[in-house]
Amino acid sequence: MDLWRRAANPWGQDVLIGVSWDLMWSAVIAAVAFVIGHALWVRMRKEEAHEPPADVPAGIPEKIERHSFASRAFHWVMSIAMLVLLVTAFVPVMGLQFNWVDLHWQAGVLLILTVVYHVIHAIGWQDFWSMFQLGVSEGVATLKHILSPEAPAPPKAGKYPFDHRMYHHVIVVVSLAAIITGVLMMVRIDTPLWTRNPYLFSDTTWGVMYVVHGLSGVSLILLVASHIYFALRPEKRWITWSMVRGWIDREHYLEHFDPAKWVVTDGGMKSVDGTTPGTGAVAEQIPSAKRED
Amino acid sequence: MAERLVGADIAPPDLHAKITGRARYAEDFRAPGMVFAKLLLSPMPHARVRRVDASRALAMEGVIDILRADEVPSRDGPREACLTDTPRYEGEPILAVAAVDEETAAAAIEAIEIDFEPLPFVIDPLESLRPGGPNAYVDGNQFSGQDGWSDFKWTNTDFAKVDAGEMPDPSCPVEWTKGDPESAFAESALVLEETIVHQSLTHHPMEPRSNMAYWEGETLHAFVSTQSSQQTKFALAGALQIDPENINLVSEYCGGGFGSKIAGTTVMQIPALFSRKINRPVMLRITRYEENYVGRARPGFQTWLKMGFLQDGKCNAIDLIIVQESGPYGAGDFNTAGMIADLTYTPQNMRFRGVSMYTNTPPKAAQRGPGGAQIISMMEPILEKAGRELGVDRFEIHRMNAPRGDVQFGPRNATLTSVHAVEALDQGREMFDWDAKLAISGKRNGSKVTGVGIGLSPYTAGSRGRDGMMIIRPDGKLYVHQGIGNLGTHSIADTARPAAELLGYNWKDVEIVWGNSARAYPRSTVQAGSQTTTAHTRANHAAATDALRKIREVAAAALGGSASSYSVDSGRVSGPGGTMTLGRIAERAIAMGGEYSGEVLPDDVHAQTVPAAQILAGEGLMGIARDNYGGEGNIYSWVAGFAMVELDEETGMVELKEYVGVTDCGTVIHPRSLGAQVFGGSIQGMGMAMTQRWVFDPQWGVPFANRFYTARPPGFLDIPADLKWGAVGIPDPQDPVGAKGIGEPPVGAGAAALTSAIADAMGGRCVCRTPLTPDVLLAEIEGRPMYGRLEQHVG
Amino acid sequence: MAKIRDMIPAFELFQPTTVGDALELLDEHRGQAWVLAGGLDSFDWFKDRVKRPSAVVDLGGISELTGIRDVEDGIEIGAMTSLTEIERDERVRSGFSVLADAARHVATPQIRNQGTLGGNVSQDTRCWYYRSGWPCYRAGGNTCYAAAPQAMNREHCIMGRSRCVAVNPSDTAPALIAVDAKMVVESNGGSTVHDAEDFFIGPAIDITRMTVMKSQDLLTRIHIPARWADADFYYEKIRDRGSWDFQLVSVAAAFRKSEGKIEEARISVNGVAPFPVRLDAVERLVQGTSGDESTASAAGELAIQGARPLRHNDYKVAMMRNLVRRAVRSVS
Amino acid sequence: MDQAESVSVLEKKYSRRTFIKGVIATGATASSAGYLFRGSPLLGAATYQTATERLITLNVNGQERRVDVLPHETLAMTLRYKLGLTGTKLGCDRAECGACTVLIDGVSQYGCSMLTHQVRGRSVATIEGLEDADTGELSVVQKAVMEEGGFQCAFCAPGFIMAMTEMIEVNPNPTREEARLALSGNLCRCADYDKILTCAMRAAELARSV
Repeated sequence: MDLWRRAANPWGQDVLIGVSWDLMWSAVIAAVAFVIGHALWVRMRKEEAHEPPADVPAGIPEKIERHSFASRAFHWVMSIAMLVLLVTAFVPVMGLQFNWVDLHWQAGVLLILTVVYHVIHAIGWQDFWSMFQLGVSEGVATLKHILSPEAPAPPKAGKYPFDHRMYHHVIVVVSLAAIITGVLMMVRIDTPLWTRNPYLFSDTTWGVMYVVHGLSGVSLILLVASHIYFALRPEKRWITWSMVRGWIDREHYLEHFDPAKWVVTDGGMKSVDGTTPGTGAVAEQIPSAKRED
Repeated sequence: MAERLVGADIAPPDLHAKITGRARYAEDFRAPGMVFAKLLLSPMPHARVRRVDASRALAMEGVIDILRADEVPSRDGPREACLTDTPRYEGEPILAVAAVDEETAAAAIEAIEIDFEPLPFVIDPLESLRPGGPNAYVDGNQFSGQDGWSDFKWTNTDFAKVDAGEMPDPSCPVEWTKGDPESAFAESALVLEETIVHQSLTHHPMEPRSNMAYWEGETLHAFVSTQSSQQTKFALAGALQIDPENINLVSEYCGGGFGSKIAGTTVMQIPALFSRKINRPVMLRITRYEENYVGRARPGFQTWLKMGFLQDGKCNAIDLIIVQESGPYGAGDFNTAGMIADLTYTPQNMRFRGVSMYTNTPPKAAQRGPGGAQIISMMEPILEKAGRELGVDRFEIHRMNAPRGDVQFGPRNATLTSVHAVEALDQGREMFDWDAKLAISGKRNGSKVTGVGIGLSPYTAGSRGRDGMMIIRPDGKLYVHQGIGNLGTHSIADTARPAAELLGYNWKDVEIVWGNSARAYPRSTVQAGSQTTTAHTRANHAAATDALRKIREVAAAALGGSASSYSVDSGRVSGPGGTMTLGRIAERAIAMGGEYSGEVLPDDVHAQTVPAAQILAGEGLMGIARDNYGGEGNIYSWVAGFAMVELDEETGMVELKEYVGVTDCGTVIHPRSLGAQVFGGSIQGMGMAMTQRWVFDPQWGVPFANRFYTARPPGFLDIPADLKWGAVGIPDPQDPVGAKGIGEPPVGAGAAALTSAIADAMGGRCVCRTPLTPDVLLAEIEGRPMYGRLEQHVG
Repeated sequence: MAKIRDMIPAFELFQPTTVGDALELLDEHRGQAWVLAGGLDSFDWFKDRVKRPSAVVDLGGISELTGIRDVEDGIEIGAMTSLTEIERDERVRSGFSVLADAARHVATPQIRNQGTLGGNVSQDTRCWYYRSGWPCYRAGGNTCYAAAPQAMNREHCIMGRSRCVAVNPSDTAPALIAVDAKMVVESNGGSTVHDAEDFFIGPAIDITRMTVMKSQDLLTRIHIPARWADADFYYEKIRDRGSWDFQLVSVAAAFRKSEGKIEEARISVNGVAPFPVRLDAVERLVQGTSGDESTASAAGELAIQGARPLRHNDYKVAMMRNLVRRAVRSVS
Repeated sequence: MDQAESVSVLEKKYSRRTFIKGVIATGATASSAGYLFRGSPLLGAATYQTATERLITLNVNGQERRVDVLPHETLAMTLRYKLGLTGTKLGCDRAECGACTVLIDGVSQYGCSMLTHQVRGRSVATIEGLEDADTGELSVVQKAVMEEGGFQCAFCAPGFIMAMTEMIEVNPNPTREEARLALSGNLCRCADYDKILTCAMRAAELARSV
């Protein structure tokens, strides 16, 4: 299997022109394998007993807001952009041909806008650091638990558990790589934004850029597939729903989160029946939420 | 009475072979054990070979060997070698591989690992003139034998003007001034200033420069495509540094050269060297794609022209700047262009500045009417524009500015042996019916507009000959040994006609011997610059005169009486003592020996003629002489071209409706062939003006018009079904025969008649760029020109 | 690897005598087989050693692919029918002269003798960057050299581009669109009929192909419905030289008239986009008119709406406008 | 599918199929023998027994010539390098000049742009075949060219003469314009078009008077 696609440039020099499409197929296969593997693994793993919390601390509302409307909107717009990008990038290579280029760069522009929005929003309005906690011990414990069910369950998480945080970081790195290279690559196609100039960089530089873009794209196949998979898993659906409805219920909150790390106050969250939505996510209100490390 | 040979239509003796497929061009020869060479061409316009690994290629079955640049002769400076490790244009041959068949050789080329270091390159000469601009060579962009390389640039001030669309005032390596142009312009009633671009274009003869060679001991047998035979043998010997007498050069036919194969080709060294290395015959079949590179091209010009006119239309001053795109190995067109401008418009006051710029494009060489064709096609429409603006009839403005017999031109006031440009114009006016045509100029028919124009084009058309050599054998036939080449002009036969006529021969008793150096050639001129007709009719005439003297002396010795009282006719010599066949005379000459049979040669024949004469000595009565006719002044021919076109304003398409070409080329030896030369040259000029192009991608320095369908030489449907030609027919007074050459001047005439006629159809607007393809014209009509005024290599 | 542009690399040659065999071969050598019709496009690629198929399927021996037949609704032309035959065929000349005209404008007599209708419409673009073997989008690379700011693109497209700016070189393609031809494409899986205008695809759909056909497909017949027989036709091709050259811009049009008015029109232009363009909007515009000068002018202007020239092909906008204008004008 | 099975399936398929399989050509002999091949009835070829039927019979200028031809070999190459018929010229090898024009069943085509295997069973006429084989008498076209002193360098002449030979058959009474169209697939760089056209007209005239 080739990792790269190479070609002789007009001067006969050997240059990189992108990643091998074999990698795309590998990613697809890996994604499928992971999904199947994980599903089997979960099946084989013995059921973990989740004891319902013995008592409900005072002041915890019944519905706890996890994602503000702004966050949800961001997430879904971004996911649409991402899916469009992936579909327009890879489906034609797989053989189903359609006019993908315009859609691809337009979705790319949308993705960039959502990312910019997200960054500003996260810095200005969200608890930026709640996502950027390192949480080494939490990570070690999580890993141990995954590897062996015998190992004690990791300590309950703050608003963003370790695996979520890690996924976010990977996605940040990969998406930024795709975005930066993608923006530069737009210089080579026709858009209303500027005159194309394929000679902005040398062949070699362009080649590296194409490879980085391709690798990020291929990685995104894996990342997005696994993300969707987890979102659809029955035991995770409560959290998936939170990305739709915005809130989680108290039971899941208490079961999965450490109220000390994700502090929820009774902000008068009533219920879904039309009353004021909660101000549950303390982290969103208190920028200086306690950091674990 | 023997037939008249001068002025008759006689098919050349090689025509039968040509039309039955028997004629053998270089690629038609075979030799036992012959192998095939293929070339690896440079992919970059300027580079250095860093590493070559041919091991995989050499290991292939059927691959014999590789020939590298260090095994071929090379010289310092901007000089071409047949293979190089420092390619100066995309497509320059780097190495050759020989294999048992072409397919294996091609596969072997692909199997070679080769690594190049790209170097800065320049395609547009103006870029190299800009301060800080790239050069075609690592060491500079100008070269002189004494001082070596230098870096020649114009100043920022010059370029400020260039970029502002004004005529700059640059210094140039070549500059000359006649009269006082500055004051003359002040007196001009009209001063026209134009920027004109003439494209470079490849020669593309039908036969690519394929060739084959093998060695037999010390003797090289070379089968080449060349315009000139005798001179090529010496050129090849010089290049290979071997004794010329060790070369058997076979060049029976040449499928066109047009200046690109004057003394053979550079690539003819490759089979010669390769076959010596591997000791097998080597065939190098040059493809059309390769021909685009290793064939030659006409240099392009970027020109600023200022022309002053008096009220009556007389051109009184010219200021001309030419930047020439010269490729990596130079060309001299621009110098000639300056001379021709002065000759054609006789301004009396002229300044010429020119610079030849090395560029990383395929090599340039003389192409039919070099320099002259370009400048004429560029300037004639400007002359007509002046006529239009001054209200002077366009025919009259050509006529009044054309030179008369006393013309002096160029920086050294060169003179001509004869000039009848005015007569050519007058005759053309009548044949074309200029006055009637002028009446329909500008007439519309739907979207089509009629335009008429004239191009008057001079060019050198002769030189003094070298040696002539012929022998009358006991069979009574006259064998004319021609050292000139057989490049398709029929001069191989026609230059023997005045000689044969002088000796009273009927054409059936004349044998032309040519095409193989073993058959003995005398020293001859190169076939270039339309020299042959003049030079070689003279040389042959001199040899025939020598033969005639000897015939008479032999006859007088045999029959009695004075030699001068004998005359020749139809293969017999007759006089007071009776009559004898020339066959008998030949026998007697052999018996007499000495100078009669060529055992003793005249002192003044060239050393290169001697060995050839020795081959024939003793085989008959030899006529051999050097051309000592002398003469003063340059020999020039003229063609006046008249064209009528129809321009479709909705598509930019131009249809050539009528064309008349009338020449002043002295005595007409072969009318039909002369007509063919007038038309052929004119049509090549039309191709230059209308279709042929030379396009490079500026980023990569790579040409794209590298095949026929992209380079677009004119085809059957690009010319009218009817053309007319005429000849003034006034013999050149300084010449025993009076014939002048014709190859070069029609090119400028055909091109200029078209550029002028198109400008006329455009209402007098000169696009000042060639080729005038539909896109260029339509864009101009729409007022949205696509190319910059000075942009070169586009289209 | 050093490059050389001469000598055809070895391939396996198959010369089937039936369409079924040809299809089976194409299926078997999927992606590796090259269909050889007249060969005038193919040999170029082969000799340049740019395209190097391992197997070549020569259709020359399949008699069922040649000839012009009368069918119930119009005529049917075998894909391997030579352009000369089309140019000379009485049915084509009288009923669909636009196609005969187009065929007559192809290259040269020899090429028309050898070239086929199927080959003519299936040929690859002549973009010289692509034909030079440069790794452009169309060749599977990641750039278009022809649309670079300084590129030489006089002969490239002014519309319909999508990364690639090449044009379709076929002379007969616009004529087939004008007569509403149906292209019958067969593969081992069965046959599909495409309207001529859908047969040609642009780089937006697949940058490596000019037509809907994939490697295992074969264009077998071209059906020309009787509906457009004896319409008023117009064909014009602008090229640099009178022979050999591909079009700069060409136009083919069919008009059905009644009482001096255009009832229905089909107009197609080639040389302006990576595919022959059908001008639906112009067709609607001229409907009901007499093809008078003002309609013709409006038609010309409408045709070039949205045209976006490259650096060196601005002239094509005017050329297209004028050719469409002339086509419409020809009616009156 | 195991190896033996796939081979037998292949053999069945190939034996019922009517095509001629060429050879893998590398200069050396390569064979995938064992299949049975039948010639195309259209091509009039005989039944081929092996896959490597490189040795074929060509009808050139009325003679049957046995010649070893690679599958990817062009007719011009076979004529020039295998049959010694060097009258057919290679001016461009890309169907852009016409110097290689030959007549295939009387129809002018570019010899450089067809495979030799494509003309099996068809008659190939080249410049060398125009003279009367017995008397050496020139064809009418050749006579016309002799009379009119046609061509300059004449590298294009064989191609033009073949095109003229076809022309006088197809259109025995052409106008100059028609003749020009008929010869428009041949390039002459000497641009001797006017004289060539005169030759063509004279050829038609001679042909009519025969």
